[in-house]
Amino acid sequence: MGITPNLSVDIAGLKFKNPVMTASGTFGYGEEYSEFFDLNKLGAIVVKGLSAMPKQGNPTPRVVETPAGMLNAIGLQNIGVDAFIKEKLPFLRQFNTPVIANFFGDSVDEYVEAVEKLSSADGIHAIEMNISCPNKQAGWIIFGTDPKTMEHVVTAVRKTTKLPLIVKLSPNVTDIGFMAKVAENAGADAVSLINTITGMAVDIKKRRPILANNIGGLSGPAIKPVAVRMVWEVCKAVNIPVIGIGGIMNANDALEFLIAGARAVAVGTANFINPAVIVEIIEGLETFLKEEEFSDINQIIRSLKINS
Amino acid sequence: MGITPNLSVDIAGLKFKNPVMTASGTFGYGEEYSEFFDLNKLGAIVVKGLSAMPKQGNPTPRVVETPAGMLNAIGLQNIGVDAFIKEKLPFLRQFNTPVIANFFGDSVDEYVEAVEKLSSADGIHAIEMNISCPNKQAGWIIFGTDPKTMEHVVTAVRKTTKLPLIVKLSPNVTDIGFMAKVAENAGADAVSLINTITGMAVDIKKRRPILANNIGGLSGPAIKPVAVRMVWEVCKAVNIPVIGIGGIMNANDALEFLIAGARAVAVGTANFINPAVIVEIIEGLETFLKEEEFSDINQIIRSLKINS
Amino acid sequence: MKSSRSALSNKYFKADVIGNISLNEHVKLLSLSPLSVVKIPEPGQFFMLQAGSTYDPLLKRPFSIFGYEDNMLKFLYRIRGKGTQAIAGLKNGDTINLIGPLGNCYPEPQGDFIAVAGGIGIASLLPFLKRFKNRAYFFCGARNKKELVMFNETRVLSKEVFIATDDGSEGQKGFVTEILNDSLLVTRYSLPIYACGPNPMLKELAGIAADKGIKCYVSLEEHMACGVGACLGCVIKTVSGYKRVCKEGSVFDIKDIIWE
Amino acid sequence: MKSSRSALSNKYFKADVIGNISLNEHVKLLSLSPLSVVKIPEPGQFFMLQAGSTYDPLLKRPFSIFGYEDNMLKFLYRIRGKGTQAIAGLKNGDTINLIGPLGNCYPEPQGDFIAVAGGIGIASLLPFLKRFKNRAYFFCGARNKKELVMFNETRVLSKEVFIATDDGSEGQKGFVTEILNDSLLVTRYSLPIYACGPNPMLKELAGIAADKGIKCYVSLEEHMACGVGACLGCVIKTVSGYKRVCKEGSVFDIKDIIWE
Ligand SMILES: Cc1cc2nc3c(=O)[nH]c(=O)nc-3n(C[C@H](O)[C@H](O)[C@H](O)COP(=O)(O)OP(=O)(O)OC[C@H]3O[C@@H](n4cnc5c(N)ncnc54)[C@H](O)[C@@H]3O)c2cc1C
Ligand SMILES: Cc1cc2nc3c(=O)[nH]c(=O)nc-3n(C[C@H](O)[C@H](O)[C@H](O)COP(=O)(O)OP(=O)(O)OC[C@H]3O[C@@H](n4cnc5c(N)ncnc54)[C@H](O)[C@@H]3O)c2cc1C
Ligand SMILES: Cc1cc2nc3c(=O)[nH]c(=O)nc-3n(C[C@H](O)[C@H](O)[C@H](O)COP(=O)(O)O)c2cc1C
Ligand SMILES: Cc1cc2nc3c(=O)[nH]c(=O)nc-3n(C[C@H](O)[C@H](O)[C@H](O)COP(=O)(O)O)c2cc1C
Ligand code: FES
Ligand code: FES
Repeated sequence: MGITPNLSVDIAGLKFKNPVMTASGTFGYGEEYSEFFDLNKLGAIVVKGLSAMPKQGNPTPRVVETPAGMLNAIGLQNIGVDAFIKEKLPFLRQFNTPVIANFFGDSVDEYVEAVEKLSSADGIHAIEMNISCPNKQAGWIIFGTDPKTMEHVVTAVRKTTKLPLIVKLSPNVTDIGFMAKVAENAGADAVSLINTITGMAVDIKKRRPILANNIGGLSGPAIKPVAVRMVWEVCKAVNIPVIGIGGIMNANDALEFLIAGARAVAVGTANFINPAVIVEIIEGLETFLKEEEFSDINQIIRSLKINS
Repeated sequence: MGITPNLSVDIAGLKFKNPVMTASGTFGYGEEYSEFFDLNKLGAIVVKGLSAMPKQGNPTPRVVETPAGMLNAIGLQNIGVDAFIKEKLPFLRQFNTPVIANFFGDSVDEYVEAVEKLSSADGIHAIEMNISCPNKQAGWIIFGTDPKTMEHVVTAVRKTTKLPLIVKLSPNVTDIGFMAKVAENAGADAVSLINTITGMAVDIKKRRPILANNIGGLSGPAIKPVAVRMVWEVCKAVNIPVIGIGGIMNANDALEFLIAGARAVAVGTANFINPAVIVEIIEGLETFLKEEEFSDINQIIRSLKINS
Repeated sequence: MKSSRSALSNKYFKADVIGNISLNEHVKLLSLSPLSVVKIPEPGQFFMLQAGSTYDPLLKRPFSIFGYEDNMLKFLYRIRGKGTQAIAGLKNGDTINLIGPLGNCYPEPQGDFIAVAGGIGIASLLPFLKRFKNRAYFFCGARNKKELVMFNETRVLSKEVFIATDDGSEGQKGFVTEILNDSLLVTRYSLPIYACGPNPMLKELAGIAADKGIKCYVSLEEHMACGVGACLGCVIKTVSGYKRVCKEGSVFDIKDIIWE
Repeated sequence: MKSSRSALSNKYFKADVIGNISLNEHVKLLSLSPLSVVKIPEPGQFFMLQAGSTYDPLLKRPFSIFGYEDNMLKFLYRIRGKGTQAIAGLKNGDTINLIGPLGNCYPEPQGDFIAVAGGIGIASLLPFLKRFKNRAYFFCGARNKKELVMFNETRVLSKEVFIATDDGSEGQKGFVTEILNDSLLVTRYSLPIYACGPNPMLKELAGIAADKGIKCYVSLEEHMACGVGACLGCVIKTVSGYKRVCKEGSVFDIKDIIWE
């Protein structure tokens, strides 16, 4: 019981000191939370979604709380890859923590352009591809909800970069296991899931959607059961590592994902409620392993026994 | 302000005294809740899902609470259509409230068989078809998640009955508007949505899914934003009436659905927390209409103004 | 979740908290004063209690009626997860709503009987002992002395009290079913058994009852959503198929139960 | 959501409730005693306060620092929805966690100044009046006399107090911006304005400030998720693009704001 259990995991050739990362868009570019804890403690930092060009985002309201969750429609506001590399990456390079650049585009070309820029930068260890955004060249269909469109864009990105490529799956699909398989076949080194579930909240007095963007993405504890189920389905469908995301608020939640098959987890909305929650989760994992007498986190990953 | 506003709505040729019904599976066959309020007050009673033959259902645990929601895996336990007609329907006929028989099958034939029996019974005003169940004749694919399978079974049921046919859509799909359209084209008189979202909860000590069935359906306030969004999408896609379901706990929640386009709503999980919640919701709708100075509920149905 | 008056009835009602005291580290006693007329509960019945005032926790929680005198309802409960934590936080003057009385009740015993409580199972059995004063041989199991609650009350109400604790800090060391199994009350007098407690204890009892051919009624627990028989969430397997613990139970004849 | 010690810092900390008193039907004053050393807040800064102890409500709620003396933090708040309801339910001895101080602060005034508070906006401005005692002409708007809080305090701290209520039950009848617009302080002396209040009031002020060519700083409100600049949820439109209310604000030069 005295021995410190191993928390490190390998994903796509990278070693993470522990399996807990930040979820894109909930941790800025890391600076904001460095006041609250030592970013060296993180398994990885996944930064706010980047595009080739800066993006303004949506008008407000951009966020609204819902029961045990929140909707957001930030509209992917970001400073663009160039400014990120110049202004934010130097800060992140100080830490002994892998940096994962989340990125997106509204056309295949824009994805490729973003990746080209990211690939030549120093200090980016992996890239995470957000495909939950519309394709302006194909009637604004969401990349991540159509297998063909998704295959196309993942293939294009794969060709462009040697960086470990994580494809972040959308939950707004019929068969997420199949979508994961498509990503795997198109060259993804890992998949992460879930992104937010599309939702809406209505102001009944004004009889308008509360969010300026009408619809938004649901995150937080409310979606955890859906996320765990999807992670489990994806783990059965693919051979590449899976990063579990969705409503993780504490170590026990993280353990649900790990046991269901995730090699690592990312924590999003919980950061807003407790800016140092990730530190607590990492500590909690260690405590759990000790109490249950495991010496290595890899012993519990994918250890789920199915009821028959 | 003194005048009582009209709450009645028409769906598929039926008149409902108000737009609030029970959601299938959360109100038994009505008896249990008749101790708590006068069932005459209901817009309609939708009974627990029926199959041609009785069904045992799943082992326990069948329910588990999640943040602002619950997962259930009852396994569609029911007494079968025959016993329902003989033992339960006479009780329901006492009330001046339309009875909607929810039903399902695990093959097209079983759907048809159930509908044949239901169609000849006295006192059933409409039928609601649960398509969120697997097709044993097609690799256990869920009827409601595959357009072809769904079209086939809805068409078969449509041919079998003259009763108003409501198709209850599964939310576990990429494009629910499209699925609604398929149901409409196959002859549905109305659609209802959403059924539960598939989820999972893990017992981290036992490293097993908590539900004996491993996965279950998420319901309750947690899913409301997703349900409202889907109802809105479906209302844009079809011309038949839409019944909104998912996380409705009070009149304000019901109003979100009505404003988004639902002609009526059904209340599920909320019954468990407050056995007379539907009475409160009906009263709350009336109060809202008075306060906002509407004389008819139909004035607010589908009155959503979209932010541009 | 406030409720309008028109939604209330004699089985769904509001009550003011008039006491919520700790009996030990984990167990509290909640006293409620209903704001309207309530159906009188029978020993073995239960209520669904509101836990917290938001959607998390969402569902009501089932608790056996522990006391019902002078239009006051009492519940004895053990703090487990977030629902019981919310209830433990109730203060005098708070109002909650509840559903009940629900479920069946312990059948009336003919003559003397054995009552077996494991842990918080005492909550369900104490009103039964009270109803049939001085007719019970009461067997009580607990982890340790500290966890034994209602010690004096049961002594006054029973013919005799037998205690077993896991660590021997009170009564005999071991499981309550062990002392029961050896008791003359069972082996010689074949008194009927009424029991409430954790499942492993009840399973043991099922064996004893079958072995000795004596009647045994047990109050079962299952995860519940509605508490009124509507959701089919709380079933247990019996020789005649699944039965709802909240409706056909929670008290069952132990010989009907099929244990997993 | 309890927090382990290792997660705490001087900007994320726990505090004990040592007072939570009602000033009128809707407004309460919360006093907290932090359990560790806290960064000293400046007038205009805010904290994110835990609301309830479950996932519903989920997010923390932003509140301006109202008082910070003797290592005690005070917040003046209006009960609105479920978050403020949960906070209103806090009792002495309860512990909550909070993040802060956050955001920028009111820039230091040169000489005398005008302060304009609408409704609960007083919460943000009172510590500013205190810091620059006897230099403020304080304009205060409220629905009616009952809703006016901190009446005596502002009188002691300001050079002069002007009051407007919607119904005329105290001070002048009308909007506070109306009396301000006519005031010599604005028209003749062009004193800078510091304001906090509802958006319609601030929009009016924007017009007055532009008209009269005087400096005006306002503290803005937006729905917030993180409060620390990470989520980009709380932006407002400015002449130089979207700015985060929680980070670049909440205090802005009013001429930079683009009103919708
Ligand atoms: C008929 C009946 C009578 C009961 N009487 C009492 C009593 O008098 N005193 C007492 O202390 N306890 C009693 N229980 C058990 C009590 O209901 C649970 O301890 C309580 O629901 C736990 O809630 P929680 O949120 O604190 O725990 P959690 O474990 O967080 O609960 C999570 C979910 O599981 C359910 N759950 C957890 N444990 C149980 C359980 N043992 N039985 C049923 N559901 C459970 C909860 O209701 C909730 O939905 C009774 C249970 C039943 C079925
Ligand atoms: C920087 C700042 C300082 C503030 N200072 C104070 C103060 O000192 N005293 C005070 O009474 N109020 C203050 N407010 C407003 C206060 O935060 C809201 O009244 C409160 O969040 C409402 O929460 P609720 O759950 O009760 O209301 P609900 O309407 O139920 O809240 C739903 C959601 O909307 C958000 N929300 C609602 N109204 C506002 C609002 N006006 N501003 C921001 N978010 C809102 C909530 O945070 C929550 O996420 C301040 C707001 C900001 C941004
Ligand atoms: C405010 C906010 C902004 C987000 N921005 C992004 C983003 O830029 N790119 C992305 O891939 N996911 C984004 N997400 C999704 C999260 O990374 C995560 O997948 C989702 O929130 C579910 O996890 P959670 O429940 O822990 O928050 C965002 C989520 C939130 C709440
Ligand atoms: C315990 C339970 C049993 C259910 N059984 C059925 C069923 O038999 N047939 C069906 O179509 N839907 C069934 N549902 C789904 C509900 O009718 C409803 O669509 C869903 O719960 C969402 O609504 P809610 O959030 O208001 O509960 C069931 C839901 C629950 C919680
Ligand atoms: S709890 Fe719903 S049927 Fe028993
Ligand atoms: S609230 Fe998150 S950036 Fe301001």
